[in-house]
Amino acid sequence: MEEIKKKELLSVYSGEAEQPFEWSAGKYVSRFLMEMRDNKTLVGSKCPKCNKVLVPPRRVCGDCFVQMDEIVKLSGKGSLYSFTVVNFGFVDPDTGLKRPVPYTCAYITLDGTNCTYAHYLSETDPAKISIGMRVQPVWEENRRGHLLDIKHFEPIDE
Amino acid sequence: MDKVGIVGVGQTKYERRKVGETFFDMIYEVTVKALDDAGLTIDDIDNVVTVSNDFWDGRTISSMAVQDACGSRHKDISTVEGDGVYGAFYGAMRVLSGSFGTTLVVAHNKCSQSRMNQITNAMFDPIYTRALGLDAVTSSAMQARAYMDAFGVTAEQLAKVSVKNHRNAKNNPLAQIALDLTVEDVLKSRMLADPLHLLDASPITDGAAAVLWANETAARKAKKEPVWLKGVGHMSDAYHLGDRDLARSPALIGAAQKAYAMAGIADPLKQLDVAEVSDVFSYMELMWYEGLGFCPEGGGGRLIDSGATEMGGDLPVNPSGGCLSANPVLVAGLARLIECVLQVRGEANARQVQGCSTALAHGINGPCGQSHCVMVIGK
Amino acid sequence: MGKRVAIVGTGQTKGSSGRKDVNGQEMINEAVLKALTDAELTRDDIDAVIIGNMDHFEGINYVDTWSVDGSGGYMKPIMKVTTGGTTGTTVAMAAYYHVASGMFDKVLAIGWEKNSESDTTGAIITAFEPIVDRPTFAGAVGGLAIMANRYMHEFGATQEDAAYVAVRDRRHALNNPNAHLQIDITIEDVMKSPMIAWPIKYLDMCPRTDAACAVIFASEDYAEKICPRPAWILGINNRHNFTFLGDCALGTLLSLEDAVQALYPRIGITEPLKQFDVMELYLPTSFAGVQWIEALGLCPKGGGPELINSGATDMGGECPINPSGGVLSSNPIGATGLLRVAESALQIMGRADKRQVPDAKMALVSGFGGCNWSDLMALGAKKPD
Amino acid sequence: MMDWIEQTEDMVYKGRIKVPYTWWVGETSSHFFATLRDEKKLMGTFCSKCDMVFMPPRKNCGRCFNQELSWKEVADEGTLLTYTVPAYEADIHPMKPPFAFGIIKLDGADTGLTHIVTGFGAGQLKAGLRVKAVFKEDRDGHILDIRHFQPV
Repeated sequence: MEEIKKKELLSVYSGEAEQPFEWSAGKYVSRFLMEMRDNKTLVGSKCPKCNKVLVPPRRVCGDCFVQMDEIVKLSGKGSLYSFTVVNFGFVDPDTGLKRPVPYTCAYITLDGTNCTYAHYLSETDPAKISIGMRVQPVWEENRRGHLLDIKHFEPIDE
Repeated sequence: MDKVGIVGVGQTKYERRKVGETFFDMIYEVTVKALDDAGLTIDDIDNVVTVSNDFWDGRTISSMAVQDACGSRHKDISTVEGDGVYGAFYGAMRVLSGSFGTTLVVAHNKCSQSRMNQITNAMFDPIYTRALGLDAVTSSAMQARAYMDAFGVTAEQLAKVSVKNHRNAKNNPLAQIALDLTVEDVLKSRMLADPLHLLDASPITDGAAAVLWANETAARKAKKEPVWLKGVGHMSDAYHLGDRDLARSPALIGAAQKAYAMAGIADPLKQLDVAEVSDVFSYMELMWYEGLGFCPEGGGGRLIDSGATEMGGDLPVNPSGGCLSANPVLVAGLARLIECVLQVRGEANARQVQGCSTALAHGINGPCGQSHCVMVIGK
Repeated sequence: MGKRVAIVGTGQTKGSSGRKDVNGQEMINEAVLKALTDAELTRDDIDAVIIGNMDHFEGINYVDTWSVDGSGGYMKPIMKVTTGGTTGTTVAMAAYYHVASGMFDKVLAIGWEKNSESDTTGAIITAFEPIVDRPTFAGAVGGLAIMANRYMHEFGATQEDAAYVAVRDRRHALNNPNAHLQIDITIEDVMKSPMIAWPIKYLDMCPRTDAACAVIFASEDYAEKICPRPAWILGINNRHNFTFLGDCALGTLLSLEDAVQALYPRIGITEPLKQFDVMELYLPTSFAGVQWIEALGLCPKGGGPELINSGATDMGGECPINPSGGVLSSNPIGATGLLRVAESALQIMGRADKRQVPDAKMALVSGFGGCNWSDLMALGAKKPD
Repeated sequence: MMDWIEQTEDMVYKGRIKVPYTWWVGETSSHFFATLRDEKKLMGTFCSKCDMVFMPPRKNCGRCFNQELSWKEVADEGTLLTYTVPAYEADIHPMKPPFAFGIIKLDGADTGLTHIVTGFGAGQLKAGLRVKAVFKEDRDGHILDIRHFQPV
């Protein structure tokens, strides 16, 4: 290329552009959200073949490739499987705004299930969190059928 | 080339809004249907190709939504982001490589969940074009205008495609929009972007589809006769609309030439029994007639006038009703291919083209049919 | 049966935190030109183009059609494949199958990303289920931190063990002119760097990189005519096992164990540490560098720290890992897996210059991404039987 | 066994993808936009091997991979190749109707530039119409520094 007169480098910015979506939850996740909203209860789906209970409930057991017909109610209590305390800032793609930090992302093995389930944990000091500790959900007063109908999980003495 | 054939197919009903179903639910449905159709189980499947698009799904690894639903837990798997015919081609290549005896190809989309204008606006480059606000409808309308101007094709001739395909859809229980229309109905329907009316355009559709490829050995285990891959080709034109001669489709000519050479087809109008082409807008079907060599350049309008592409004509095009009757983007290509399979098998019921032994499926990617894939299958 | 396939040319752009001087298509073109030059081929020689990236990092739909000016796809067959972090290896695998099927003889595989164009973590979150996974998920950093924490808990590995990998890969990168990060650091530097997501510190994590990579695959009919010592593809396999984040047991990388079991027996691998001369692994964190080598069978479960600290995976060790500097030194996500393929091919071809592992005859590539998914590709100097 | 399905609502989650993008246009396009902004001139690039002037400009020729393209100014006036008038409103449109999208072959260029056309009378739009760029007063180096094209 011949000499370029202007060495400044320009860009195009997307501004406030966003793409809205209306994602269907499907019957299984709808039931999950309804039970949270109406009954402050967590549910999973049970595989008729391997008997595993998975959260969130879904139509097919990935291991067995069979339909899971049964919805199982859980106590909501569980044990901390792993966690991280998030300190770095990033854009939450659902709002376009920075998600508040620090927060603790906890993977919890809910009693009666064979997988882990991710949510917030109230404690944000890693020194006060230990893998295996018992936790339970803290429910919002006004629930709308959303994952965050559970404010967060909190440690319990058991 | 070794032989690879389709031994199983499955489709959901195509609908405006499947509000109670997720991608996961739809893919499970079509996977089970394709396996049942083939008389095989998930254990007979060696590997999987999924087809989806991150923009339409609102998910940047759109395939993640369906991995468990297509039974891929302990299998090799990959994802094509593009029309289903491309995905099917990749699935066939994976068999031809000798690595696998069977490939399951699945595709899903729920176009009802997003805004078509925004999703298709994002196919235009953000530097020079996106801010202008083009989408699939307006860009295609410019192509339709260029095509009509170049060859004197009329709005009535475009409308005839819509009349034919919506009528064909009446014989397809899975189609979304089946209508008895007149040319006048199409011309009187609401103008979207001149010269395209509402009835020149395909609808917003939710749906999923699956096809199952097998090599000769694996196919023996299936309960149905395979429909073999005879020829395939794909090719892309330039990107910027202004770089292209929008009235012509050289990339389709190139793709078809390759597919025809493999399949031994010299006279497609005579040698093909059915063609399922991507009629996302009515004019496209006429342009693709030309690119596919069904008629000379500029002859698309005269070909539809002749009735040759109607049911009962020399080469029925889109007996399924085509994209104009249901357009789950990307899935549409698999729907085209599946209709070809059903026609070759003689399982197309009320829309069966008698004596069908060779059929052509076609899909497009990018704005205004920038990239084309042509696949010929047969007995 | 299928054709045998080899890599005959590679090209990569230098990794950068922001390539403001080129747009995406132009950056892709840089890598493609380098690959063509490397193979002494022209655009006309290419039979098909395969490209991949992660759509929401650059906000471009239908990247295959958008990129033809740069990719060389004008009036050629083009196809897009994409699977998240594994995209680069997915592109390589698609190129392999394009050639092995007998449908194409010379295929160009392209991976690219301009991570500087968006908020990487924000975009990564959109990869996950929108209703139950996205609200609490903290992107790749968060997910990998969860895995690291569980691994330390189960096997007693320490942050210092992980820091060894952070230092190793950065030191290796000093020999790679294309690496994004060129930093000579110590374990102490890593331990003192800011905690971004417990237990992952700033220097434990890969950077965000702008770069493109192109690799040319050729059939056995052409490979040796194009390249005197092509890198043959010995075997490939992958596992994209899960849909929901909470399903993967996080103390190990199940998908990698599964892929290993499918690949090794097919290509006669019983002692990977001995049989492979070099590895280019998709290790996005230092912790992964300790944990995942166990899944690869280089050591027993829990033996990662001992193997790492023995120096066996350093340059000059028994099986050097990431002579290029790895993902910890450059992470243009859609290109990252393909860079592993390209770097391994350079090792086999004997063209890796200062980072060459002497007489490398067998190399292993891994890819990572999605919902803890894994890809594997083995390359060798000897034409497969 | 599946009674629970009957009693379950079809819930829909209304969300979005809102991630900010900054697309660096690169040296070549920066020159185009800076010249457009500062001098109201439209610069294409010329491939001597293909004997083509590309508009919009590009760094390399996509057809022959020639890397040595040269700058060539093209006119701000040209011929309309094709067009459409959208009959619907959409968030993505830069203005309210009526307006047209058009592909314009600027004098001196061999490829068409896609842009907006306004200021036309009923029945005036047709292929071959001569149109001219209307520039914005406050230009900031963006494709919409050309406000639109209008009939000459």
